[in-house]
Amino acid sequence: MPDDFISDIQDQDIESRRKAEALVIDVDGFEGPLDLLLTLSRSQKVDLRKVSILELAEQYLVFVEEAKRLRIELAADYLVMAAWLAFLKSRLLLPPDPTDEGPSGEELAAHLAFQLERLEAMRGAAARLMARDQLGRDFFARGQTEVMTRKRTVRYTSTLLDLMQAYAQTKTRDDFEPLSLKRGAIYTMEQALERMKGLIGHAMEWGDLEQYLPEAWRLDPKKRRSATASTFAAALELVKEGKLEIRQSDVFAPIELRKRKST
Amino acid sequence: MEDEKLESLFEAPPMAEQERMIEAVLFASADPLSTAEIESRMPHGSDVAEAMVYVRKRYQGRGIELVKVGDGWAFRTANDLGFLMQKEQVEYRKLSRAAIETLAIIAYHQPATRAEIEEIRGVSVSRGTIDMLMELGWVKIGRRRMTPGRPVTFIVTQGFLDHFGLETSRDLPGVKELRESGLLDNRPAPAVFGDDDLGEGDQDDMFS
Amino acid sequence: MEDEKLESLFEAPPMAEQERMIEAVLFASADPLSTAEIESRMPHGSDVAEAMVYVRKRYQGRGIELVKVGDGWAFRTANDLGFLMQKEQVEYRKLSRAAIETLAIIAYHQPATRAEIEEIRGVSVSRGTIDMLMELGWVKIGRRRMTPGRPVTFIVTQGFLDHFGLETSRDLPGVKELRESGLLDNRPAPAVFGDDDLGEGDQDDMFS
Repeated sequence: MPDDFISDIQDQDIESRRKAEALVIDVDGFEGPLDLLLTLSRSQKVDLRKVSILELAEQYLVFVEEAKRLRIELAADYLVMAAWLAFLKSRLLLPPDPTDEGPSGEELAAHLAFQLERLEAMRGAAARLMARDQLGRDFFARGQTEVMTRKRTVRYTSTLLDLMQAYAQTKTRDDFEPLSLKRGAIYTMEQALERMKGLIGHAMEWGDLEQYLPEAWRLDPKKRRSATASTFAAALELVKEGKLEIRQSDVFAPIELRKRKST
Repeated sequence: MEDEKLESLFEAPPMAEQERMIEAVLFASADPLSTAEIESRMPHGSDVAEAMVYVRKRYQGRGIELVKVGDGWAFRTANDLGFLMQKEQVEYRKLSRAAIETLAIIAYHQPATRAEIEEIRGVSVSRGTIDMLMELGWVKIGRRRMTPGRPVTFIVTQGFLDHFGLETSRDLPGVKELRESGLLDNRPAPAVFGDDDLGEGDQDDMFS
Repeated sequence: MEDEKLESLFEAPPMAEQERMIEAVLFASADPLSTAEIESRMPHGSDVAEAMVYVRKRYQGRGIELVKVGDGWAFRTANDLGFLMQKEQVEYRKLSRAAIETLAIIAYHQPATRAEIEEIRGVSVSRGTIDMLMELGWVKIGRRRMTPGRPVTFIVTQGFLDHFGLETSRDLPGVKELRESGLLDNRPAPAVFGDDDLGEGDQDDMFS
């Protein structure tokens, strides 16, 4: 008896695990979060118009949790949808806040229901379209071209696609070289190292890393970011070489540098 | 006076003769020809539109039928006889689900922008999907939408209608019901603060 | 008993139906078909020889006629209507790369001078290329540019818009949209571009 009981539990366990995994592994088979929601909504076995969005949000969040637990990596848009559904859920559950502007939870839920219904409708339409009789499969065009006279005119068949591709190619030629121009916003570590080597000779006192950034790189956020990273890397390099000391008093506090006192 | 003379010189052939001519012209072309194209080949004074009615009637229920495709006309074998033409069948590359859905969305919602297609499918349109539909000759670029950014729109082609045996895109299966139930409306999402931004952090924003 | 049942299961279609089938088969076939070949495609028990007599009679005097070609049968347009088919004799060709690029640049940058086209393409534009585009009726001369030398500019025509299925030249998708639709993928390595262009001469490249 106990044996049976244990094996029973194991069976159940395996089965439920398989179920969960099957759902999650299938994530590759879904065409995005809306598609997944549509699939989940079918489990409610009601007309799409009557689907409970709250329940659906719940199911989706469980799904995402389960995927996390199994360490399945979900694409970003699945997580974005999860965040949105969590938000929607809270709106649907909490009493409406009169000071809150924007659409109500019901409005948002109604739109989601509309999106699901529309996606399903387009799926159906696509299937009906493909089920139609098709040229070259079910009905046919004239199989023979007529050659009756020898008069020839040349007709050029270049399409808009050809035209666009041609243009794209001429533009791509321009685009290729400028890739190096884009490096304009990148301050290399070599540059930083060069600059630091010239400056550290005078750094007798602790000084903020920021002041080592070149003038021109301090204002533009992108440039500043690149220069900060390179200067920091260069500083580490110099510390390794024994030429510099580095310290930071606290997390996110300024990083400070000074010349290493010769021993 | 001059005109009258010219007129009589180029008197239109009798209707029966016009029918024969239309048969011949359409028969020689594998692609649909527009009424204007047919007219340009017919003798001066022909009434293509009228002759077409007779020709169409003549071929009704035959093995070859006259079908209307967009603003063009073509002879096609009758749909119920496809089984005889196994040798002529063309192998079409099997379309992906994404491609089929994208095609359907363009057909039912046209003109449709890329953003609208993505909104409906809830997933981004992969590179090459629209490209492929254009290469198949089923989708082409329509007018730009007069909204900010003036996005390009996509519409289906006569080749699409021809391939699926549709006279116009109003004959798409179920299009009337879909329209009536509001499922073809372009209903924008209710705007929630920051809702749109959730996914798309722009690089430039990140750094400022 | 068994045999009789089988027989009735595969009963030959009525003669009128056989006629329809023959019409469709001959219409769709790329080559003339012999009686035996037609028979092999038809349902069991069909009498092709007899049906053919009816089909032939039906099309007598029409714009399309059933004719014997060698030992096969084929539909042909009636001999007396050959004059309608002259326009059918069209040779289809793609534009050369030099021509399509030049055309694309004019379309995207119009009005464009020859010097501007050359600047964008990075190679000189032969006289013949622009002449050909003008002959095709896709490009015409615009206003002169009010700069030293008052160079001629080129613009695209209504004929161009018609051919490429555009409402206006503003409907051309931008570079960003081209990239999004994947049209900038599959691009050859830059080195290949360079080499290619160096070799491209004047006139000759038009039809390459």
